[in-house]
Amino acid sequence: MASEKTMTRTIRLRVNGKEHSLDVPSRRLLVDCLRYDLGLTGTKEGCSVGVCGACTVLMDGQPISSCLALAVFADGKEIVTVEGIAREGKLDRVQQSFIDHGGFQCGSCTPGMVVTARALLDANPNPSQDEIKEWMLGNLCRCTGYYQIIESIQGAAGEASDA
Amino acid sequence: MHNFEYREPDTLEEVLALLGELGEEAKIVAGGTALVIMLNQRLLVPSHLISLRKLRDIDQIESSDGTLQLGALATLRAVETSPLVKEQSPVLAETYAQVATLRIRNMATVGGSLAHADPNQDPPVTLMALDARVGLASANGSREVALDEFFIDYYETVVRPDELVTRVMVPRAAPHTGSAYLKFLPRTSEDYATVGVAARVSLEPDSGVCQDCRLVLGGVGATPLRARDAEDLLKGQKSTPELLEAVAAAARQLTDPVGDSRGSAQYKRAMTGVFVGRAIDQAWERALA
Amino acid sequence: MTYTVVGKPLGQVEGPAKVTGAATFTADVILPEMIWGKVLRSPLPHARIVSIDTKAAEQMPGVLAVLTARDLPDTLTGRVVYDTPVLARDQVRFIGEKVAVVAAEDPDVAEDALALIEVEYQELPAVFDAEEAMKPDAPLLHPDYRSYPHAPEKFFSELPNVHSHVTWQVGDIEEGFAQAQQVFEYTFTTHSQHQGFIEPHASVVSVDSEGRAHLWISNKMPVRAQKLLADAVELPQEQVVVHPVCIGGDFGGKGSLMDAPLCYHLSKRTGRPVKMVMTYTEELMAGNPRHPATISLRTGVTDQGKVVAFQARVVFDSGAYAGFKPVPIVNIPGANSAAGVYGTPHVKIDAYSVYTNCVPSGHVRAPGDPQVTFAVESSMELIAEAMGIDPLEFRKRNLVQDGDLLPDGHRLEHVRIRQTLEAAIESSNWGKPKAHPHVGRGVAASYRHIGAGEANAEIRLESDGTVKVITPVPDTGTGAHTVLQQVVAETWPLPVEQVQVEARPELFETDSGAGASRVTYVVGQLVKEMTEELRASVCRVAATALECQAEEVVFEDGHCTVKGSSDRTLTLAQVAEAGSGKPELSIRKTQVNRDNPQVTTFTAQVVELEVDPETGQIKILEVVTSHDVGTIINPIGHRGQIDGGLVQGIGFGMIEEVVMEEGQVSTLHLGDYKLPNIKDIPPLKTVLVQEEIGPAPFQSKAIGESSITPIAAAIANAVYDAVGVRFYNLPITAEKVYRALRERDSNGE
Amino acid sequence: MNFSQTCSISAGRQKVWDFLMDMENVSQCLPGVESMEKLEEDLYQGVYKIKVGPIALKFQGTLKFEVRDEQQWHAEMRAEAKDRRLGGGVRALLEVDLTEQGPDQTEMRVSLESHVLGKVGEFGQPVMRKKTDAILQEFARQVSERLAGE
Repeated sequence: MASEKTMTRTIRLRVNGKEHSLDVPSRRLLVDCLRYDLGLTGTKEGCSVGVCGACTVLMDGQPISSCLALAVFADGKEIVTVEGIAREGKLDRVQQSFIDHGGFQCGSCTPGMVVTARALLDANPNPSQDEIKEWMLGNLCRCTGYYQIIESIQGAAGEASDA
Repeated sequence: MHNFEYREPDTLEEVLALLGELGEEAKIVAGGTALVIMLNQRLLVPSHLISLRKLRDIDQIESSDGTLQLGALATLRAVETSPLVKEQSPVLAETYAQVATLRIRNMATVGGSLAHADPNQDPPVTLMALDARVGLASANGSREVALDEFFIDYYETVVRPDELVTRVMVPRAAPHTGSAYLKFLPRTSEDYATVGVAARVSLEPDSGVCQDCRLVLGGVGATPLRARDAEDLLKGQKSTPELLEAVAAAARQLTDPVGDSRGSAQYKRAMTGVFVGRAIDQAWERALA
Repeated sequence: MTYTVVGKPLGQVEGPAKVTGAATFTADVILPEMIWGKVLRSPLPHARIVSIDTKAAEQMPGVLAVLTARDLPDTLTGRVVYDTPVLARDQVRFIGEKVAVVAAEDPDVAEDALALIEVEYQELPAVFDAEEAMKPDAPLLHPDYRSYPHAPEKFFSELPNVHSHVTWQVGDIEEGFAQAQQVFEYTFTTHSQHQGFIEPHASVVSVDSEGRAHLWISNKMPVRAQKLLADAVELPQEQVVVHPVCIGGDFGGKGSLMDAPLCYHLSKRTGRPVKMVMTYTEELMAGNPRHPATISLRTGVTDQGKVVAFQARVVFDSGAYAGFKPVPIVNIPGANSAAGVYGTPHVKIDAYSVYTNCVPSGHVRAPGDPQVTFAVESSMELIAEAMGIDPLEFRKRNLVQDGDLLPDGHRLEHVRIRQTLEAAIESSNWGKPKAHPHVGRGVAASYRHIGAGEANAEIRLESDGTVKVITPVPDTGTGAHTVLQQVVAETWPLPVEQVQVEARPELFETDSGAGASRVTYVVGQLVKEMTEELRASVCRVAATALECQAEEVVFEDGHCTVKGSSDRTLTLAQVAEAGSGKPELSIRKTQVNRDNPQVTTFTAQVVELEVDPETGQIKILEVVTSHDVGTIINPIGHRGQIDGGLVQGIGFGMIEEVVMEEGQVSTLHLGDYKLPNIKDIPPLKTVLVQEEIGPAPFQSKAIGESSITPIAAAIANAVYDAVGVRFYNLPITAEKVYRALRERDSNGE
Repeated sequence: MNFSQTCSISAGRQKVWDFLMDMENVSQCLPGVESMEKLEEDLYQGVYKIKVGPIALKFQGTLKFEVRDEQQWHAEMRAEAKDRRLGGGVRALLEVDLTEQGPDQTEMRVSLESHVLGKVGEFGQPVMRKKTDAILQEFARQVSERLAGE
């Protein structure tokens, strides 16, 4: 079962606009690669089974669970994490709206929420409440009861990303 | 996760050659949503992963001669949002849209979800009701299998260790046909179905009787179950509450559910009856439209 | 009163860090040379450990240490009673108990090594039900529990496995029943609920060259954690340094050490910093979920519908250890609210906390309250119906009033349950025609104390002119730091930006931390007083510099100015410079509020729902939640507490359950243990019955543990109204409703 | 997890008893037994394979006759085994009771109490339950077929 040597592969990926080339064990999860190989600890690991959404990142623009992806899956891909949402020190509208509307409390679901909400507004700048719920269905929050998250997204709707 | 070797061939031929060479020691990975969890939980300890992620051209969604062709690597999200699928088989788009969450649908693939053969999934139920066929390839050639002969047992299919699911073919429905997939989620709105039922009803336009139908049950057996006895009761008949009750009873008879946190075996069996009736009603209504 | 900063919807001070991913939680701490620990857990509910063979694991490349109980000091740990071994010694008492730990360069390697550890067990008879565990022939889990450190002697019991038996009384229960013409008895049961925080427990320990243990931990009482770790690993308290981190959701569950002692021992052994992060599977099999309870009620009522006697016997399943309970009684204090919002003159409540071979239970938001409120608020309806009285009218006849004594010994002031209840009813569709058959409405009410405890703070004028509050209370997400910022800014007055709040637990020696709905009250009140004191010192320093009397100094836009002469002004930075080195510009205080205030908070909720009689599925159409509130310091945070608690309460009432069969949890990930999601939330009307009366700063009150409590009972009562079936246990799932309907139909016809 | 199966066998009680008391026969009737060797009187060691979809379990361990009570027509066997690849294990107690229904007809009741430990026990319980039930059913079927065929 436990092999003597860990098998590794070299992957090249773009994370938040920056190119990386690194050797990773083939068993390394993308969430661990981002957090520990690249130091991007904004992405959180909650449930480890793709349910809670805390580890959501964008892969080629689409939200995915980085706890269900091996790091090697990201070879040749463009990844955006929560650290890549604000540009040049300026918060994105979604981020500011989450602050203004109480879209988080403890903050552990927030990186996944922000990334998923940004992707929603990029795809659909004026989502209805039902569309927000459908899109955000896979992002669990235990603190807010979601009402203020819906309002945060509504508050950021209407315009494209500031970036 | 245990140690394994990750291979990522560029062509289908190389994948098939590797499969032929490694057989059961290897697992195929596409979207990874099911496999990575099982690896992470150390329920699976393969020596090799053969990734399909570098393959091109088997993620297409096309139509030829009225048959919808879903490439094995098409994501569930791609099927859900495909204008072609929505036009030719709205029920299929509706079904894929009900799988898990957006993230999972962005990752999981058509072929992977069939090969995984979890009896609690949604798409196989509808696909079976639509008379879908599965294309398989190996280094020694290719074959097609009707989906209702595809599943064998929990997480087991007729796919041989050297074979790969390459596509799914969904024939165009006859005129005056309506289909529905109902997913019963009594707990939260994101879950595996306690029961999933797909119904397809084709009507004779003049008499309004059921000419042909399919009734498939998900989550209540080792595989999706095609309720042939129930279908037979419906054929040649008009829908009445009494008939639907008999059809539901025949469908219930077929089930052999596993009790879990989504409901006891008895409850799942009872709910099969309820949702068979509702699915037929909805399919019937759509057939009339 | 009108305020300038209090009452403003300010975003959390931690906001920018949290929305950009910059906020540091324990699992985000990365130290040079850091390694990972993973634990091996018992697969058996009760067994003697015959032997453990770790040789193969130790020899695995990349493994740096493998420890079992034999390698550790023979200590026990816990939040109050120390009854929990760091690693099982000789005996395991639940499935999931820690038996061995491995440290490795990489968490995967540590897991590889776990599989190589061989443990031989000898199975012992086990008991999985608290009532069974109290019977004379039950297997004893802790024969020596009376000798455990901090075991509360006052609450010892002769009953097997009962580690704490607490009685609360008002009046004379015998006398009460003597006055009653009718007596009603009902028994209710509730289940285990996980806190459901998104951040699983994590710990990091780095032992430095002087032997000090640096600790990062997801713990809402870091100063307490310092003491607990010191005791657990036999270090002087000052040798433990707790570093501040954000806490990814607490809900009562994050007050223990979890893996921190193991991190310490591994770090000490290897000379490397060690991180341990629980997986969610570990959370569900060995976290500290809500206590399952059996609640037996006996209620004496007069023919006029007046409740004169109320007796409750509450049995809590503590699981294999009691160490997760943070209160000195080592029991569940919420049991003392079993008599509900009623002013019953004769009350006796007995709460038993019982060891079983199940997952150890802990505190979850409003510990005990949702359990007993489900019981009492269901029983009030049952009694009303039996007596032919409208349930709402029956409640109103018995509501608690000013001057009434609660079972916990509080004589209440400013009681506003009637207004709170009436507001809930008026804002709902109560009494109106129903849109469909199988629609039902239910009401339930509860109260929640405002918590006491010890507060510590430091407040000082910084050289840049900001006023800084330093608190040992970490940010658990409730917005406590923002509230403190607003309290200081309002009190002074200063622009909010000029006030900073920082958590520095390592600067304090004792503190109660966050929890028990206490922070705004005890910390807020202390900080308000200290603000006034610091302001007076600043005035004196400014007066000297401005050559005026201290009383003449006023604050405008963050400057201090001589009253009436706007040209004589200093920035606070200038004052700081002028007062540089003066001790009075930096104040540090401790304040202990031993008792909960006499003013309490009330909640009333009305649920309207529809039942699908074919499937039993419940759809909530509307929830009205009505709260008795004082001044609201931060409306965003205040509302967040109500919304979040409510949805957590709905989860408790109809969705969530840690399912256990013979001690084995079968809901072992969040795909099986379902939390409510964004589509599951009902339309919500929040009613705030506001009056500026409250013990916390600016006449404010607590809100964090209110909305979670009555909702399960309100759902149960609404289901009864909809389809006529009564539930005596939770959660009320579709399947249970379906079965109850079938059963009724087959009996009735 | 507890399971039980009752079946009627077209053979006399003594014949059924003798058949079941031979571990060779038992292992042949139990689907999944890959090997079984005798260590000492009433103690065997063996390998047992079971597949739950993609998850292949290979249990290695012992099987012990704990009770052979011919007076009561009651026997008990205890199995303890481990899967080294997945780090799981199984503990099971199999009880057999025979009731005479006629000179050539016997009712056999087999009941099984089993605990699957480790990962598979944690995550695969519902399906394992189903599988175990199927195995017990198959065991009863095999026994009655073998005896009826003789």
